[in-house]
Amino acid sequence: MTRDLDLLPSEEPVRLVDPSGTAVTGATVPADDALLTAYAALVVARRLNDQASALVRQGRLAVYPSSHGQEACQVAAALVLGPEDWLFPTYRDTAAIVARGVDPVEVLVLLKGDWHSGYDPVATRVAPQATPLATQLLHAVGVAHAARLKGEQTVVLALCGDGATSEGDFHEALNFAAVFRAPVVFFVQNNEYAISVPLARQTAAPSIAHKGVGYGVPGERVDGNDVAALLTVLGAAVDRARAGEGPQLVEAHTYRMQAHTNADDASRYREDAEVAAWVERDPLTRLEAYLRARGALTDELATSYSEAAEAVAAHTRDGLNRDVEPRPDDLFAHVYAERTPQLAEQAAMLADEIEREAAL
Amino acid sequence: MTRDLDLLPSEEPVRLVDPSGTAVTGATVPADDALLTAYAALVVARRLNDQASALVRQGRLAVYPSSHGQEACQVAAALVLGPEDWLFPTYRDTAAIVARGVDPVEVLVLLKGDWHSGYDPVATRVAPQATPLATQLLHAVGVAHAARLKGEQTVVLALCGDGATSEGDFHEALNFAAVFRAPVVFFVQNNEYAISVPLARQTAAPSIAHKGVGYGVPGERVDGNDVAALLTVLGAAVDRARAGEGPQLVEAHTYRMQAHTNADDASRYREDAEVAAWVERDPLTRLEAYLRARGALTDELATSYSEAAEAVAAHTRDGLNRDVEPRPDDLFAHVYAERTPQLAEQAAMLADEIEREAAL
Amino acid sequence: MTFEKLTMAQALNRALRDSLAEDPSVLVFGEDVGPLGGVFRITDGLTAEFGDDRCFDTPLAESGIVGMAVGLAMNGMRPVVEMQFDAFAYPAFEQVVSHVAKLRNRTRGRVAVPLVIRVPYAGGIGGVEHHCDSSESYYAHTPGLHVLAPANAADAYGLLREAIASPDPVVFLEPKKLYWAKEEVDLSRPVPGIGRAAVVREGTDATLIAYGPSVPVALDAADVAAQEGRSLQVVDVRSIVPFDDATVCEAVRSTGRAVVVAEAAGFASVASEIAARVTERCFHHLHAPVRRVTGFDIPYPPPKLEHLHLPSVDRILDAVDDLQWEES
Amino acid sequence: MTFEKLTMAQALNRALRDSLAEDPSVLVFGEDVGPLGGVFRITDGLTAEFGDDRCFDTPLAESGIVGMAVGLAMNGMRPVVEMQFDAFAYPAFEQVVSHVAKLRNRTRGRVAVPLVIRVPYAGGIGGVEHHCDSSESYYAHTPGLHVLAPANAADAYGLLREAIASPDPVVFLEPKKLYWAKEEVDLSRPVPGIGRAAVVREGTDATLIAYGPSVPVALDAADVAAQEGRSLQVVDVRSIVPFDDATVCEAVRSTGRAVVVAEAAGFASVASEIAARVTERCFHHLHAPVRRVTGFDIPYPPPKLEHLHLPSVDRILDAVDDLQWEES
Ligand SMILES: Cc1ncc(C[n+]2csc(CCOP(=O)(O)OP(=O)(O)O)c2C)c(N)n1
Ligand SMILES: Cc1ncc(C[n+]2csc(CCOP(=O)(O)OP(=O)(O)O)c2C)c(N)n1
Ligand SMILES: [Mg+2]
Ligand SMILES: [Mg+2]
Repeated sequence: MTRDLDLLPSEEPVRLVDPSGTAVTGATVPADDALLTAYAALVVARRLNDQASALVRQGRLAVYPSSHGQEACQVAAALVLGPEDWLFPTYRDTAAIVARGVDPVEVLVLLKGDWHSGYDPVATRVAPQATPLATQLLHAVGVAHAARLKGEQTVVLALCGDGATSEGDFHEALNFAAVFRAPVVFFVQNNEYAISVPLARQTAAPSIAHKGVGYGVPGERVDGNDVAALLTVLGAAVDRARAGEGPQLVEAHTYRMQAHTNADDASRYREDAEVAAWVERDPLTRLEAYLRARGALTDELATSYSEAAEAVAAHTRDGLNRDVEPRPDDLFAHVYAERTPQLAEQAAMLADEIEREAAL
Repeated sequence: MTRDLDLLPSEEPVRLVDPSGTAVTGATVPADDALLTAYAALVVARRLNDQASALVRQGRLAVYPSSHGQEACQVAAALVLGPEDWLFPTYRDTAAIVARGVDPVEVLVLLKGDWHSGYDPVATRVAPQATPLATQLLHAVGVAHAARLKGEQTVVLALCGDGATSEGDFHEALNFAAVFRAPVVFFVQNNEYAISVPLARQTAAPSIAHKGVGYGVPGERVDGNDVAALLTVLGAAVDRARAGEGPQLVEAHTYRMQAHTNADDASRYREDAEVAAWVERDPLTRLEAYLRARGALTDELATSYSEAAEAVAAHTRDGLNRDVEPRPDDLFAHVYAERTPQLAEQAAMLADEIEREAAL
Repeated sequence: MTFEKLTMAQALNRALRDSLAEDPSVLVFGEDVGPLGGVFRITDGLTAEFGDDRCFDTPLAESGIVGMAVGLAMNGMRPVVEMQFDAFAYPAFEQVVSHVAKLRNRTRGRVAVPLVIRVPYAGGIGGVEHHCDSSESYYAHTPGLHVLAPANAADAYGLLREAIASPDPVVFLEPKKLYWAKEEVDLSRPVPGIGRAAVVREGTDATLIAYGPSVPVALDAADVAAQEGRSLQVVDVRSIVPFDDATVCEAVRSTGRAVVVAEAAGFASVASEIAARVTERCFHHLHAPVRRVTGFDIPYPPPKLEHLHLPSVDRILDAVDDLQWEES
Repeated sequence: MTFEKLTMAQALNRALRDSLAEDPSVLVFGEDVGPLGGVFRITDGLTAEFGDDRCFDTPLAESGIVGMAVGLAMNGMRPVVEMQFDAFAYPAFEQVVSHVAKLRNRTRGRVAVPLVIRVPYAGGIGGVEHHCDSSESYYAHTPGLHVLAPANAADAYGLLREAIASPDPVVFLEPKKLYWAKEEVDLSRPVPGIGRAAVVREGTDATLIAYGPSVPVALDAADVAAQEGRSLQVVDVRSIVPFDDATVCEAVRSTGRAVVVAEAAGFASVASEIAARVTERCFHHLHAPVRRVTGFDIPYPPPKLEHLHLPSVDRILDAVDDLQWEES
């Protein structure tokens, strides 16, 4: 009976680089090249989070759930995937989608309010950002199972938060994935809060990673602000899934540095001191320190990364500042492949209203 | 980090008396008195299962999901509870409800088709038999939490099957119970099948009891055909819950000896040989052998138990053979505390139809 | 033309088999649909014939079934899932409403959701609670779904084939009480498609509008009415969404009187919709308000009382009698 | 009489507070309703005042919230649960339909389910998808539930108090877009109870029938119509189930013309029901078919397009114009 123990997570979250930027004794840290790529993406992600938050203040975005502080998770989730793999993000994972290569202006269409989703999920292999919590995990299982049936080597990485693990769909998704050995990596960003609700009110489990064993799914936990550890643990999970060994559950311990969204007031439910303690574990400064100590990250490189991030921010700003003329007929065009007679009637009524309005 | 290991079940299901009726070496078997009470209840449960199945064949019951083979679970679930405790049964747990003291004629109202439920849940402290799988587990948590809020020592024992553990509500119920430390014992009768679907298609977990740790709930497994073990394990779980230490998950390994219901054809999905192997593990013969070997069960006692069981069967038969005149107004009487104008109108229409019909 | 005697259950089984054979992307799954062939045997023999990859049992979780189907559809498959009974589809409600119905629209048509959710539905079979719900109104009210309800074996076959081939999600409601009625059918003969109602009995005095399990009751009512000298037309709606306004309204205009018949509780139901839209469109042709004969606004009754709840021939004829004949 | 300026949000908060203070069996719980006070602050301050046993956060699972509420109600409590947004109540659909609505009936009245499910609902707030659904028709079609939708602060207070005290389960729909409108109200003055509609504006030419977020729009339309010389009566339905046929029909009979206004997609909706039942009951008083001004049969649109979808003053007046004035 070792089988169940194999499925339990390690006693402490996997960590390769400590908060001061020093490699943990005995750790096999990914190569500098890989970490530089990750670092560049981290800088973009952080800049994007700040930019998007600014755009909310400027009224160009309706709302933005920032992943500030969680950028290591965001970046790692994207970097461990190959081009044929699929990513299933939530509303909080804008930075992950951008790290996967999708245009932030398209990603932010949802939060700008022009349409429900802006990018092409099939072309980008990124599902629309999911709002109904945990529902997307089942879609991920379906996409993965389809790939298996077609004999493709696709792996699906599905994201959710700590709060979402309480939903029934989380349970059903892990169970279906395990029973069908679907190549899915379930990646939970445990940022300690679901809006205002702290983890202790969410679960009494020793950890979220402990939820795996109940499905026969190995659970692992990792320092969510250590991109080296994330790349290693998630990378291994992706490899394992690709090799046909089934799904895995990975829990990252991280922290939501800002309020749930700009509409939220975090002072109502948590202390500033708690937030401050996490500043020291920031994923960017940690990796920067590590790479600088190794001499891999030079000032020159750092500047070029910042410039690239600025370019992304500028592109995002420009895109979001452009008003897109809403097309009323869009309301009816995509409900079905062909519009029903009822929708045709309703569209005609609206067109007539608009025409009469214009004639005034 | 021993905490998670404490939550895992024992390596093998707890067994105190082996299939031949011999106490396992070193086992603390419950006292003979308690086991004689259990045995008497087992005899009633078996007889009731047979009687109900016969009533289906005779057209007096619409359907009957028999717990034949699972009687040890049924009986133990009832016997470990005190009068103020609550039982939350499913459609398969008629025998458990009867073992708790409810009149079988009232219990079988559902399957006879007179009404949706026949007994008084508040008076009997037995919830209506639940059909939508796993939904009742959440009600159990609510009842338990209410008791806690009122400062009562009530424990709630909630039953479900192996299949039901796949539903989202199972997940949510265990999680809510754990977070609120509600005094609920979740008792899963793993009878190897959900209708036709074998356990292997239901879950890839090492065992169902392994699902506990993911909620911080201790999981235990027990030989479901060993009433001595069941009384001990469930009894301990009830005591623990009553002491305020929170919920527990208990999985009993048992077997559904008959088809899902009389409407099912088990030959389509399982071999007779598989069923035959379980005959040897029958809960009644095992306990009988144990008690006879100890001299506790005499022929005289056995006869009196059989007679008592016959009396229950006869009472059940008589009750089920009585036709109850359906009362049309019942359709409208209990939808709300007071009927709405709409229902009053509809009831009047029906009454008028019936009157006109009668006048013909 | 090759007529054969088939039950609706057999016709549905044939539709699944033919679709599986024709299109390798079709998958059939759900609870007990594999070796058992489904509790109603609609999937009988499919796992044996097509293998466990094409027709398979899942863990027992309806949200899981529908949610996984969404993902399969996103990645090129055409899932056909079975909900074991009407009321056991409710755990999947969020997946149906928030994803199945909306994913195409959400993605501006980039992601289609060609899946079918088969729901054995409605009552009249002496089933206990949760086994007899008429849940069509929940789906019909949800934009993005097609909702079909066949009333005979030929339609069951033809509509299910079309539903599986459709690029849009379809909730396919199978009237349980009609599963076992044998009919002479020619499956090779096309039936009217999705979005088409059918006049299944001509008549001149009033129009009965029904679908699914209520169609045979309406036809029986028309038989009895004919003996009493009243000529009732019967329209089988077949496709609740999209709704065939043209056929239904033409029928009602031809008689000037209408009764909608449906098993579901009447309040805020498909029957309400039909009554409202027929009235909107045919107001000046109507001699009397459109009447509804529906289930009462109560939970589905236990077996011994269901006959009082279900639309009956007598109740339909009472409603027809109420259509203010004296005034015309 | 003590008038004060309150928003609907404040009135709801007051109702919860007063109910908690008055009856120790009242419990308030859900997602973020504790220290945060709910994302709309409806439960603001309640945990501080009454403690975490009386107003508390739960794990994030709506079926869990409603299912636990059922159990609490079975054991003597009066749970008031919050679904964070309309579309996030769907995971609880099975619990609502199969248990909340049916438990009293199932047990012949031995088990009551005195619970309230509060649902911030409907649109008009620039919310992204899943945050603006008008889900009332799903509940209204489900026998065993009461369904209320206040349109002003006084009704919000009075109806919520009554809902909490009611022995029956209530789905309490709170129009999000009206949360922040300030009104002069006297909370000590009783409002019409559950099951009662209200004529909120007198008028003689036609009747607008609306509820929840559509009531202010209907009132605005009546204002504009008045300037154009047409006198529109406005009925606020308030209680969708039970429905106040008497008040609504008396109103419609008085004008002979009616338009139903509701945000939800029109097909098989509460608006369909109102149109159908008003027609059944007032047919010979009607000069024109009852018109419906509803949301289109589409998923709720993104913020930039929602204004085109929602019933507007102009669309209501167009419908009124259509009521065949020339013929009367
Ligand atoms: C089914 C459902 N219920 C409620 C919500 C409202 N809601 C949006 S985000 C959120 C908190 C989610 O917390 P978590 O899963 O930890 O993710 P995080 O926001 O922290 O990234 C809630 C309750 C929702 N989107 N979906
Ligand atoms: C939500 C829901 N889905 C489906 C069903 C139909 N159904 C009734 S019993 C059953 C199998 C249950 O298996 P299990 O939980 O193992 O209990 P057992 O019948 O073996 O005692 C199924 C699928 C149901 N009752 N409820
Ligand atoms: Mg979180
Ligand atoms: Mg079982």
